[in-house]
Amino acid sequence: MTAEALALIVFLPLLAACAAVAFPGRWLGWIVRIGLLPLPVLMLAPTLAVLDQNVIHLALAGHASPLGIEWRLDPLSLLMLWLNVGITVLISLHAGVSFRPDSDRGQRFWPLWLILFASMNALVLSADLFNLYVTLELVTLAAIGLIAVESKPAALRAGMRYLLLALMASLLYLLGVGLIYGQTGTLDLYLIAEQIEPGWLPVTAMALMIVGLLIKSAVFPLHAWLPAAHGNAPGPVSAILSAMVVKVSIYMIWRLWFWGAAGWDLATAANLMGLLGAAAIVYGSLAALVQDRLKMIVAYSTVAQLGYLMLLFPLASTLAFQAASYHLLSHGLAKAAMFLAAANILSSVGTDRLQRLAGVDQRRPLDVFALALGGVSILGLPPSGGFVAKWLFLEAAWHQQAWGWLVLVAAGGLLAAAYLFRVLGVICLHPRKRLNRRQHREIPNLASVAALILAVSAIAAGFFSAPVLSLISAGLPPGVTP
Amino acid sequence: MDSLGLYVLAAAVLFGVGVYGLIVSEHLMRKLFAINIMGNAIFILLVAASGPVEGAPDPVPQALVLTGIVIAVSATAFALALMVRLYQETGQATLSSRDEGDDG
Amino acid sequence: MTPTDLITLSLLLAGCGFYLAGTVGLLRFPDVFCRLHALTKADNLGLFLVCSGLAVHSGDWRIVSLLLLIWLVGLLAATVSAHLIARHAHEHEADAPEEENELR
Amino acid sequence: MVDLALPGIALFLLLNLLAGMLRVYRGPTLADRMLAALLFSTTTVAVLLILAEWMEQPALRNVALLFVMLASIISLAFVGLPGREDLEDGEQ
Amino acid sequence: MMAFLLYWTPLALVLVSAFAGAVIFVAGERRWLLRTILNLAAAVIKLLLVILIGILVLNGHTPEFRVALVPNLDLVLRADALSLLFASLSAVLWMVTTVYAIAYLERSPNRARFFGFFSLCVAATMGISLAGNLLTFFIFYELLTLTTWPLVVHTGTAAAIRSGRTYLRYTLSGGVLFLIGLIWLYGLAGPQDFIAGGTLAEYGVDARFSLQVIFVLMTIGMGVKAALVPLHGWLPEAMVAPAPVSALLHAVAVVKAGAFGLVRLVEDVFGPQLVADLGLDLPLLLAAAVTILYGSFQALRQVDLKKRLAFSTVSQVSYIILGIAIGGPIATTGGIVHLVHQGLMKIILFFCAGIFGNLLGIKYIHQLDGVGRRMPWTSACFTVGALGMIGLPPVAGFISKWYLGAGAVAVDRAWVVGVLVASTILNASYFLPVIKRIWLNPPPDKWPSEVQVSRIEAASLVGPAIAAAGLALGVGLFAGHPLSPLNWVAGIVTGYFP
Amino acid sequence: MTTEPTKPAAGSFRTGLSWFAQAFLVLTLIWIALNGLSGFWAGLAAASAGAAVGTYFARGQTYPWRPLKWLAFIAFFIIESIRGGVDVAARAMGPTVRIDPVFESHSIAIPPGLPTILLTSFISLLPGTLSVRLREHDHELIVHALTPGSMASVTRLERALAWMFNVERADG
Amino acid sequence: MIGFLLDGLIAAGLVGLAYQAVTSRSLFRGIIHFVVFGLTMALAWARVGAPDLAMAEAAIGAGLTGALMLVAYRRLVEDRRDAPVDPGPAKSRLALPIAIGSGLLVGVIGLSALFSDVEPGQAGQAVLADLQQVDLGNPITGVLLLYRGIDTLLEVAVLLTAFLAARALAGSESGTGSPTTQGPETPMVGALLAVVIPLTVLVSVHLLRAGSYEPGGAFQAGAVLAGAGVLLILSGRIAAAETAGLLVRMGLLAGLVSFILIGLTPLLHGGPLLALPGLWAVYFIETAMMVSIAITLVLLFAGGGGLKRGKHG
Repeated sequence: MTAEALALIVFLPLLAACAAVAFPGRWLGWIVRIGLLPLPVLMLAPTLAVLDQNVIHLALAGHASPLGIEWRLDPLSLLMLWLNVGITVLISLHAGVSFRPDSDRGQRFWPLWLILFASMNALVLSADLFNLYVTLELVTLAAIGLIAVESKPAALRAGMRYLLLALMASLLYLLGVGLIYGQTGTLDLYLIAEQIEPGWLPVTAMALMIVGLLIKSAVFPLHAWLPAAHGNAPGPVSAILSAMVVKVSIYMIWRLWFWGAAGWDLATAANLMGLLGAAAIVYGSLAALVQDRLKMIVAYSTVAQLGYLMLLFPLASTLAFQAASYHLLSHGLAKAAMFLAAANILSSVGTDRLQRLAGVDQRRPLDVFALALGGVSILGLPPSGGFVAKWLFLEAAWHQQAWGWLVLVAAGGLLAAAYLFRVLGVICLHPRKRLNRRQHREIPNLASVAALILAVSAIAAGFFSAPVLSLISAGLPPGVTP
Repeated sequence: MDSLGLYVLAAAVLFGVGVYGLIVSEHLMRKLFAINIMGNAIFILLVAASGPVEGAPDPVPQALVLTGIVIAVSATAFALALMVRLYQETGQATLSSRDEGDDG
Repeated sequence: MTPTDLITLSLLLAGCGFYLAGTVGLLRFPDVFCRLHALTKADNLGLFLVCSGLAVHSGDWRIVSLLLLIWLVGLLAATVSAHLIARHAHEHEADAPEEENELR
Repeated sequence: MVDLALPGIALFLLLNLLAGMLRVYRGPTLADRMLAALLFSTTTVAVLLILAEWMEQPALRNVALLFVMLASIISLAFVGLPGREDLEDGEQ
Repeated sequence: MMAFLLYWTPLALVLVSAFAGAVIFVAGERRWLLRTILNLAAAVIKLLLVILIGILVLNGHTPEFRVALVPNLDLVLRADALSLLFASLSAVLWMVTTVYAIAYLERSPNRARFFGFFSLCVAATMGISLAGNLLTFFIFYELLTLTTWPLVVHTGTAAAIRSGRTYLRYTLSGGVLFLIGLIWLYGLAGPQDFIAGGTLAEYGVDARFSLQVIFVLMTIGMGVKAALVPLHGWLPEAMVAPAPVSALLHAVAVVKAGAFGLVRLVEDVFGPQLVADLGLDLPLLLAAAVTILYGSFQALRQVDLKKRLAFSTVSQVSYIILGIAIGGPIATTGGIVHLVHQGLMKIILFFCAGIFGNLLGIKYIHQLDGVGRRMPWTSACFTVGALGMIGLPPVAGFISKWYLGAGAVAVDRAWVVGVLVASTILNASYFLPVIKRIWLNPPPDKWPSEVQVSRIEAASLVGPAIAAAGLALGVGLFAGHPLSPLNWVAGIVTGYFP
Repeated sequence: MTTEPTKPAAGSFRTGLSWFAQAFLVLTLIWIALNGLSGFWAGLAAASAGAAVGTYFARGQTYPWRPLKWLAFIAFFIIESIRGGVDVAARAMGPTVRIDPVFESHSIAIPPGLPTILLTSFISLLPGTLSVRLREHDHELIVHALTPGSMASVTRLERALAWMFNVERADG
Repeated sequence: MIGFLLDGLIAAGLVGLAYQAVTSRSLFRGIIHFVVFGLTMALAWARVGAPDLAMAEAAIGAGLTGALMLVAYRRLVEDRRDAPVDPGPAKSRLALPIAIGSGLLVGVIGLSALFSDVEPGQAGQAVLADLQQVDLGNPITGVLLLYRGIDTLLEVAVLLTAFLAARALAGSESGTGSPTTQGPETPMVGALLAVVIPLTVLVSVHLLRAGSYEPGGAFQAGAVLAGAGVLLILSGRIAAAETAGLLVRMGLLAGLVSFILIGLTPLLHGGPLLALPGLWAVYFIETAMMVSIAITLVLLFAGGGGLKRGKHG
């Protein structure tokens, strides 16, 4: 059952993308539904299997590694898979409105969307370094295609910058892969750990791969491309970019770091990564504070929030793992909600310049509400998913007596509060300014509802963390201290 | 030093040239050249640095590089299309951004 | 050295000679049309001689026919290309003095 | 004997090619630069054929065949360019 | 049935107003009737629930709702005696405030937003009162910050936004310190529910320093909301909010939440004995004393009525902290009961100030001349509240002060009595002139900006004030009744000092 | 398998068919040359696909097969092109470049289609001449000559082509 | 020794060409150099002992890349505004040190990887050992289809994605310029096409078939076929269309879809995912992939959503 389900989880959207290319027009809506909606149901089989066996190996074509490529599903990848499926399906609700399948835009959008989805699923499952490269390229290309789908100059420019950097990043990664292969003669992520000792070549290879992935995941100071790309893309695209696309690279770094290089002494490097994360938190928040466009603020917020994920490296304990994974989840939900809400506001008002959004809460209360709820989770205020993550981070830091990280995590929320409340203040609190009615464009409620569902899930994540966290702690990497 | 070493050296220099070009070039097409050059350098390394298997060259890196070439071609073609489109929209084929803060 | 080898070698060397001549012409001739002369005629003859030399050397009829095919297609491609380039040059550059072009 | 001479000839051809590339620098017209590309394809074909013989890699003949078949593409693409050299745009 | 009630009633108490708030949001601005009905119904239901829980508690049950938030970390809502005290205070005061606010905001914009957050704010307050452990307390504490911010900035003027920013800066920073302390504490001792007398009481002295730091961190975190000097800066600025908000902020929600938190911290987490052992009681006592005196001095200097009341709050709330810092059952009783008494009295004062401001446009104290003749009922209420603040019997405030003083003497800290006396003198000197102006000075020819209101509206403005005044007098007069706050608190305090 | 590309002639089905057949035959031969007889069926498929694509996109007229004349022409052509190569090589390698380039106009005397095409392309391989462009509906050819006397070889080539295709030259 | 010199020359040529490509004075020269660089790479691959790669590089470098670049260049110069097309190199003081540093890094890495006692590639050994049981002579094709099939599948998806992304860019209003570069018609091009087009089709099938026992394979064959398509576009026989016809769409997707579907079938009877049920499947998928790769590349070149018969067709 599991093999079949996993195969469909990857290939059904891909086939749907093909069908969407083959039969544009009236059937597109149904094709998309068929490609997306069965996925949550299909996820059940792998979920049960993981709960039962913890780790599932699937040798593709019947050839186990090192000969062939394996898919490997463990709790962490299961979480990523669920996250991807859930968020994509929810954002698709929104995209179904903003990129109607029967429109020309929709026909350009949906195939890429489905491919992006399928490729992220494939990425999460893959256990092969080179296969990861291919999937990562697929993710990148599809993502950039989606960024540029409306061909606005800013989006084009952002997409171009992203593309160049992503290509460079892939090259670094590939160089690392080549070196690893040269050293070990295998490409399986979980086999290389047994094969190599941390000599300087393997370390360099690992470093190259990780730097490449850091570029792709826009970790400070390699973040330069992100705000423009995320801030100028169409709403659903920004949402998935921030919620998932940058995350999968970080996920890959985790894999390399904790599984591939298990048993290496990486303390210094880990602290460096943590420092990068800290810088990202501070810089991203400060930059968000001075932006004058809503989507740019949200985009810079992503830069900042990605920093938390980097704290896993210095902390590296069960708690930290739970924290980072949960942050992945709650930030994904919250940020998707915020981007969708921002996109609704943007398309309703015609601009997302902050000064001109005063009073938009009257016009689009649901969106503003979703924005605020998402913001609460981003702030890490209770009771939200973000709070759970923050709490776990703090606990992890406390247990390791890592006071610096502790203070950072605790204070990071304040920085986030600064820019989020600025946004809310401007939007809600200009009693005498009224929006120009002429510019107002109606958007279907479904678009707002999608944002709201995501935002509410981000909050609700604060209450239902127990199963997720116990799942995560069942799939810890070999090198992590309990 | 044998011929493979020579090619590895060439790959190193090519990589340097690619990096140099990437930094120095303003025009996007040149940046693409640079990236492709870097890519080729890495492909050479990939093939050259993996030892032979039973006398014959190891087929796996070659297969990987073949895949890599396809991906590079795809990305380049798309990047060119993107560049042309950007040029049509903005009259610039560079990334020297003038108006980054467009209304998204 | 067998007579076959002798023939092969002399054909190959002759081919090299024509290649050299083509290049020298390319460098020495004054304008693009004259250079095209050198290139098409000399290089194709060179290719022909090299192909024949290799054909003599290998002696396998399939290789020979493949070489013949390569030469023929090369010949066609070269003449057509030469024609196209010449026409392009004739159309566009008759009115533009070359020295100016260099600086522009 | 021949097998010893083959790489030498290939080397010679490549050197020859290198000399031909000078034309690309000298220009002066677009067409001149194209000539070098043309030269390149004919020479490389020969080199590949020789390498095929020398390295006993018959597949390289197929490569040579591809070269000659596809060489005309670039010429055709070139012909479509607006011709004037002032489209060369390096200097202001 | 019983088990069901015991499990779900605490949650219901919290969710009632949260639900009301959500519906108000969704219903939108124009559904006045629905909103009003919802507000009142939720308030009534909440009161009934509190009574229900009260009965349960009196019968010796402890309603408790518990759900695991993170593995090993529970969200606990439990109604013990102290919770019930605070919950009933909130429920009662919310009831009157709701009536008052509906009338007060009759003509202002964004009422849906206001009442939505108002309800959420009360939900958060309920959560605070029912919180069964520090984590739960923290969650609702932060939630309270979040839900009161829109109320503080409600008017949307530049001043409001500025004060909103100040408010956030203080409270969120406080929250961070609280959080760090909380993590530290949990790391040290694991998650534990509140237990009367202190969960840490049996904790050894080897972690003395850690415990001290934790205590300081948490005290700062809560002190921000409780407006302990020097963490009080946001409170006077927050006066730009509408009067019902000020009333709620000062009397029940924010400030009280801070004070309540400190009570929990001292009595239920550390335990009075441990606090004394760690040598933390004296600093806390000093902080409270300083706050009392400083607040009073500042109040004296204010000419703006609401600002004067605000600084009065700063000073009065610290009586609670003073009480628990002095230690010993008597003073503690005085402190905790002041939670109720100060709430009742302060809400009267803000109601009245709101009425003066809303109907007559009075903002400054000198404008109050002769208002007693124009608005005798309101003025009477104001007077009751003010006298109570001064500590004049038979108003409730007297009882608190009496217990505080007696308690201080009982534990050999007689100097505190000096503080109390000084504070009383100061209280008198900033309230008595006001009362004099109200009753004795001649009214002006024209009020700053007079508004004509319907009888119903006037009644629903003044009614709550009268009700609150009645309560304030009642708890003072009937302090001996077994169900009076005083006896209730005395019952609680016996748990702390076995 | 050569062509007159301006437009497919009328009655194109039959010409198409015959073009296809010829292309197919040639391609099959090439396949055999490449692969021998192994994979013959694949070769047939490939040849027919190639011929079909060619017929669809790049079809021209067909001419009757005259193998002997062609052989004779090929011999002529090879000799001429060797002469051409030697000639230009001599000029290039000589101590001084003995050229005096000039554009000449040549009015084509043989019919359009394959004869003209062969003429145009082979001119570039003859001694001293380079076809530059066709004009006047392919009736006038501009030739670049290295020396003014080079045009003689053009006339010779044209005559040979006329002989091979059995056509009269327009100018007699 | 001579071989070493030869390699040295090729290596030096690569470096020189690359340098020229990124720094030469005009963009056009850069393009030429880049194209030539690609061709030289083919030589290098031939020397390194990777004829498959040489073939791929030849098919791509000789035809497609150059044409793509030139056509893009043409669009830039045709659409030229006031701004210069190429603003020339930026002044950067850091560029050289960074470049040298990274070059050194890669050099040191590469050389030490080369001279370290390299583990013989386990995967490669396993492939060679396993291939004995299969009637597939070319190990690279084996790796691509039998052992690392998902890579290849996703690679085709990458190609498709690149096309879809480029098409999404094209927008509705800008699908104007088909890159037909043919000026006034000349019969010479027709002659060229008449020879080259049928031949490319034949050769691509040849390469495809050869792929199972000697260098060659779907990608090389597809690229050659794409070369034919590019020729047809350049000569105006085919033009870009707004939308793709059914046939083009089918061809576009054939490779991916057939790979996925055939890869899924083993699941029906409990087999492993992507296990190809026999050599016929390999051939079938390769053929479909060839068609798909060719059509995708042609569409990418044409810069439109589909193809139609051109005005010279």
